[in-house]
Amino acid sequence: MNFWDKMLNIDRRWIFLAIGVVTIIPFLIGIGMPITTTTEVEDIFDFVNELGPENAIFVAFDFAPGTQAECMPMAVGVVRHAFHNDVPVFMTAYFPLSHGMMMAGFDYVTNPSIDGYYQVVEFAEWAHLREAGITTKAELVTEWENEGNVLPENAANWVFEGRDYALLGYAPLFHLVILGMTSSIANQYPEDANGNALIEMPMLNEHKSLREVDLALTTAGSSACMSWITYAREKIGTPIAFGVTAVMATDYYPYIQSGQIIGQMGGLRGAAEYEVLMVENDVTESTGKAFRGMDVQSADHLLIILLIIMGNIAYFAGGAHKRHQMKGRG
Amino acid sequence: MRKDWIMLPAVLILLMFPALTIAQPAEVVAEDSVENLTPIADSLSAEVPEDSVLAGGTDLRPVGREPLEEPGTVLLPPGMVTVADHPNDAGDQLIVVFEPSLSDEGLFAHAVYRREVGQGDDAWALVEVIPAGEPNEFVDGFDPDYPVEPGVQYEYMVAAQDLDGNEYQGPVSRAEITAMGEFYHTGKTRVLFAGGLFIFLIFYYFGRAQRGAKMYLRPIAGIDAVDEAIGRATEMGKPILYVPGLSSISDVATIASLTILGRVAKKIAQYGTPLMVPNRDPIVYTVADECVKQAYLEAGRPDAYDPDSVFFLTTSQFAFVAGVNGIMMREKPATNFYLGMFWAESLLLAETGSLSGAIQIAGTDAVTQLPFFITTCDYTLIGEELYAASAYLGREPKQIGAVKGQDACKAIIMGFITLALILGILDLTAGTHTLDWLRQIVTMPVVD
Amino acid sequence: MYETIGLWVAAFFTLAIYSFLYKENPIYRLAEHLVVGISAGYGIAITWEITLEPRLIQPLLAGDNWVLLIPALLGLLYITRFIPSIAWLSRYPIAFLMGTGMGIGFPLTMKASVLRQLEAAMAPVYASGMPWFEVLGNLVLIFGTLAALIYFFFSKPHKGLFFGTGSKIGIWVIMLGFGATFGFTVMGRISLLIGRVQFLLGDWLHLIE
Amino acid sequence: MKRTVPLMIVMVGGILMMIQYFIPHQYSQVVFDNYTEWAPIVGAFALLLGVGSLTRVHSHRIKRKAPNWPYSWAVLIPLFGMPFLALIWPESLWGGSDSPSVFHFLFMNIQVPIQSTMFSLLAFYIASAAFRAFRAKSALATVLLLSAVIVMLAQVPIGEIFGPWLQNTGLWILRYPNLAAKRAIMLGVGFGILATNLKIIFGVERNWLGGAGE
Repeated sequence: MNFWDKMLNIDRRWIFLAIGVVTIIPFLIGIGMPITTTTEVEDIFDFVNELGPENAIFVAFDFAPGTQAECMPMAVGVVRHAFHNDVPVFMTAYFPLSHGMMMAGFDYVTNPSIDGYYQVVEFAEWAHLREAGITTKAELVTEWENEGNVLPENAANWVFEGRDYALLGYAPLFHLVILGMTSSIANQYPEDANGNALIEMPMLNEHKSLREVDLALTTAGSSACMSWITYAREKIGTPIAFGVTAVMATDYYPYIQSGQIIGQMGGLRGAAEYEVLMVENDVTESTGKAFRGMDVQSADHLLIILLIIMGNIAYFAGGAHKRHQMKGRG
Repeated sequence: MRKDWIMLPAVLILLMFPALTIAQPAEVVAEDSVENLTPIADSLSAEVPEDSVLAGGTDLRPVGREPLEEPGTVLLPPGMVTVADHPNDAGDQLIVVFEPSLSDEGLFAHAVYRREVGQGDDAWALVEVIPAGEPNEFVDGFDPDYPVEPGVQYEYMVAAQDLDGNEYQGPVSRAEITAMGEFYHTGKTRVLFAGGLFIFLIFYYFGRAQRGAKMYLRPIAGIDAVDEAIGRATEMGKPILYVPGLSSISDVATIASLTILGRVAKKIAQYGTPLMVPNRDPIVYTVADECVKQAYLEAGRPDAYDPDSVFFLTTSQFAFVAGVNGIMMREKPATNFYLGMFWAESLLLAETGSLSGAIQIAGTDAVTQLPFFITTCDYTLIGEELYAASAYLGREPKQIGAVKGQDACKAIIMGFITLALILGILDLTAGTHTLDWLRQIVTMPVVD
Repeated sequence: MYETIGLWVAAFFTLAIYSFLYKENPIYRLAEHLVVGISAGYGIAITWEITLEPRLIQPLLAGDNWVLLIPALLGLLYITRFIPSIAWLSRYPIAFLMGTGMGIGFPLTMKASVLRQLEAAMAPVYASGMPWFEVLGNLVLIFGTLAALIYFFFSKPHKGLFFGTGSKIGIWVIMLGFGATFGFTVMGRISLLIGRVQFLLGDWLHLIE
Repeated sequence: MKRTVPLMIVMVGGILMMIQYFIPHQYSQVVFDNYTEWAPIVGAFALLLGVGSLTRVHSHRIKRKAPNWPYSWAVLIPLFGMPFLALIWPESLWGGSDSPSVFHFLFMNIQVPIQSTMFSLLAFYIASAAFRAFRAKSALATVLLLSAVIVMLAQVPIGEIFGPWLQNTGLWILRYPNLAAKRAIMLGVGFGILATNLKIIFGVERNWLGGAGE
């Protein structure tokens, strides 16, 4: 066993340690290298940015906890963006476990401990305003504040359940649910995840089916996202945007070119681009988790490329390739 | 093979599509199918109740009950409404066209109301609000709260709204036709043809294969290496490891892998080399066991079959990998086969295998795992090559027929792309528009 | 208090999983088993609450939807899988869902993933004002798709200009594509690690923002 | 009864649904609407399969005192405890940070971290494989690794120190050669899946019947 072989047979826990160290250090230093944006993400951002209170979007949480690190920042980014522009957001979940992810994602946008959060007004709390016929966002905010409610200092705005958002959640055989929602959302979800009747919601009365919805963003860690193309886009032409894990992102480029999806956020990088676009356009004041992760991503990529190069040098210089050869190889 | 002429008519049928497209102007409503409506009354008096507007769920202000006092701001009421049946629906949509208000100034929107014939004034339902300046035509029936029922006769009335929300109502028009459902969706003809052609091709080749026709399949590199790899293991006197993937029996990759396992095991039985087949799925385990036993029997060495060679490890993904890696480090097999469906664990298996110095042959249809196999293994069957390899080795009509049928479909696709390339160049040089014509063949509008 | 305990428990289990990198150990095994039980238990609770209760039990109790008993009975046949003598009955619900699911999917997949993709593959190579790299890209796109299809064509030997050269170009294009997948997969796996480190250093230890 | 009826169900159901796609008429719509109402109910029961086999495997282990049997309690207790909690305390299902509940706690603080961390282990394994296994053994593997390195650098901000060409090349690979390869694979795999669906619908492929006795 020569030097190179010894190097190749190093206990892999040393490599684990190296990755661990390289992942932690950049976090503590915090460089904040700039990120350029790509058209795939800009297209989604611009699309959402054009929307207003008269529109509505779907944000589908179609991932399980395993891939939340990648998918959550995308979904959270788009929900924030929509809330900023007063665009009503329907939220759904493809798997039982993604139901929990939806709740966690919503909690992240509306949690008072995070600056720039959106202060929730629950459906029952503003029932009297609804009954009085006040349903537009601007009027609601005025009336609500006239009643003595004060927006906390670190909050960005109020969001009214049923006016600005509806948590629809999980339903089994979700592709059929998508198909059903092309004719009526309330038929598929008589109640939302909090037990509120959907037909009483102003946002539902303005957007009764997927036909009246302007965009569906699906954030997925599996091919679940394809259901939105097959069952919504191909049936009634709903514009679809993808936010998928990096592992799957390369597979969906054909759908961007064919125009079946308006754009795609691929992995943490895609989410970071969206965060950058939001800051550039004054939607949020600071970037989020995805952008902060990109420094580490840089460091880890460099390390892995280095490992590949070193490994190959050791392999070829040490002559391991000669011992491991079959006759027929060209 | 000579009978590939079957492709010719198939392509010809596809080429007939543009002709079909020209023959049936899809969404255009023919003049004569639109019945003119008879006005019932110039009923400006038909008051619209306030709540029906609210129930309609729009942002608009409540309807003013009286026209404004000041003259000059009064809008001209819209005119008559014509209704046509919407094609390709379940009898739940109507195409509604109305004559808009002639007023330009102060016009905010048109509100369209509908009720069943014979209902009173309080039955008017607001079905659509069309902002001024937008087309005076829409499809009625999309609102799940006010569905259009097939066979029911409706009356329509349009009102012009000014900026203050006052309405100026036009005449009530009775639709002479009712919504009807159709038995064939004309917008889906291309899908029907494509689907039909696909079904035909698959079953045509399937039938031929079953009747025992000889069909050519090209050799696949990884498969040629199998013999050599087995020979090498025999020379070294070391065992062979075969992992039939981690998925269930319903996975196509698993089925393909088990077919290959049968062939490999037969060879191994002839050489008398030890074999190890760890399993993650209990059902796959039983099938794999059966498969190997059968192979030893076919090779004429049932005595050499070791019942412990095929075994069940555990269902947990990472525990399975840990188990297999342990075997690799202990037994140091000379050759590792990873054929079937793999997930994230592919990396771990192939890494340990390459460190143990084994020859590795992998194959999967999981695209995300293929790069790892290609860089760590000596031979990799990429995607469909795995299916083809199992058909090639197994010579089972079911599999060969499927491979040939899919090849025929790929040939059609390739034909289209090649033609598109040629026509594209022609268009560039001659300035014609032939590519658009070709694209028409497969282009479909988004239809419900 | 509730949140603090939660953070510590979550951090404990995160570290329990990472302990596997050093060596397999009982705490890792405990975590591994817990996750199986909790996710199945969560699935049952959600399915009951969202499907069975509102879509089956409530309509049945309301008394006017007796027809829903048919899918309910069909669904209950799944349980026969655990009674060997009548296990074959469990094929009925499987057959129902599989057959109809595939029937629905067939034309839609044909449309969304075959015809639409074919249409997009026949894009023009050049339009006025296109930069050179896009034209080159379009050429790569058309020839690459064609060549990769040739590689996966099994009815002809890979010989001659069309099939021989075509399949060679095809495998190169496929390798470039796999390279992209490789790079993105590495990126994805690291992102997941970053997510956990952000949790440990940020949410739990408050070392970073 | 044991094989023929299921095969008939698959065939009738499959063909019916295929034809339904082409018929917009209200009768066909009624069939479809009923189906979308029934299917989730049938599908919901499929969960029982998973629960049943988990219960069986782990109760056997406990009974036989198989190796590591005490861990089986860690599967069984939450498996039945979670639904029980939800049943006696339905609100807890939707608990948030402001409404503490055991159910929510177990999901957010045990399930989510464990599952996320399990997947993140792969980052370590990839690093180890990068050093010890990813080899440029052939021209093709070299192309693959080169393309991978370019894409990896182009995707992170630090890649920009090499100049804009790197990022452009990375994006170019993604948008053209990658697209071509993936489209070809997709069409091929798409045909494969469609053919398999057909074979199952028409009863040619019967493997799915397996595992339930004869």
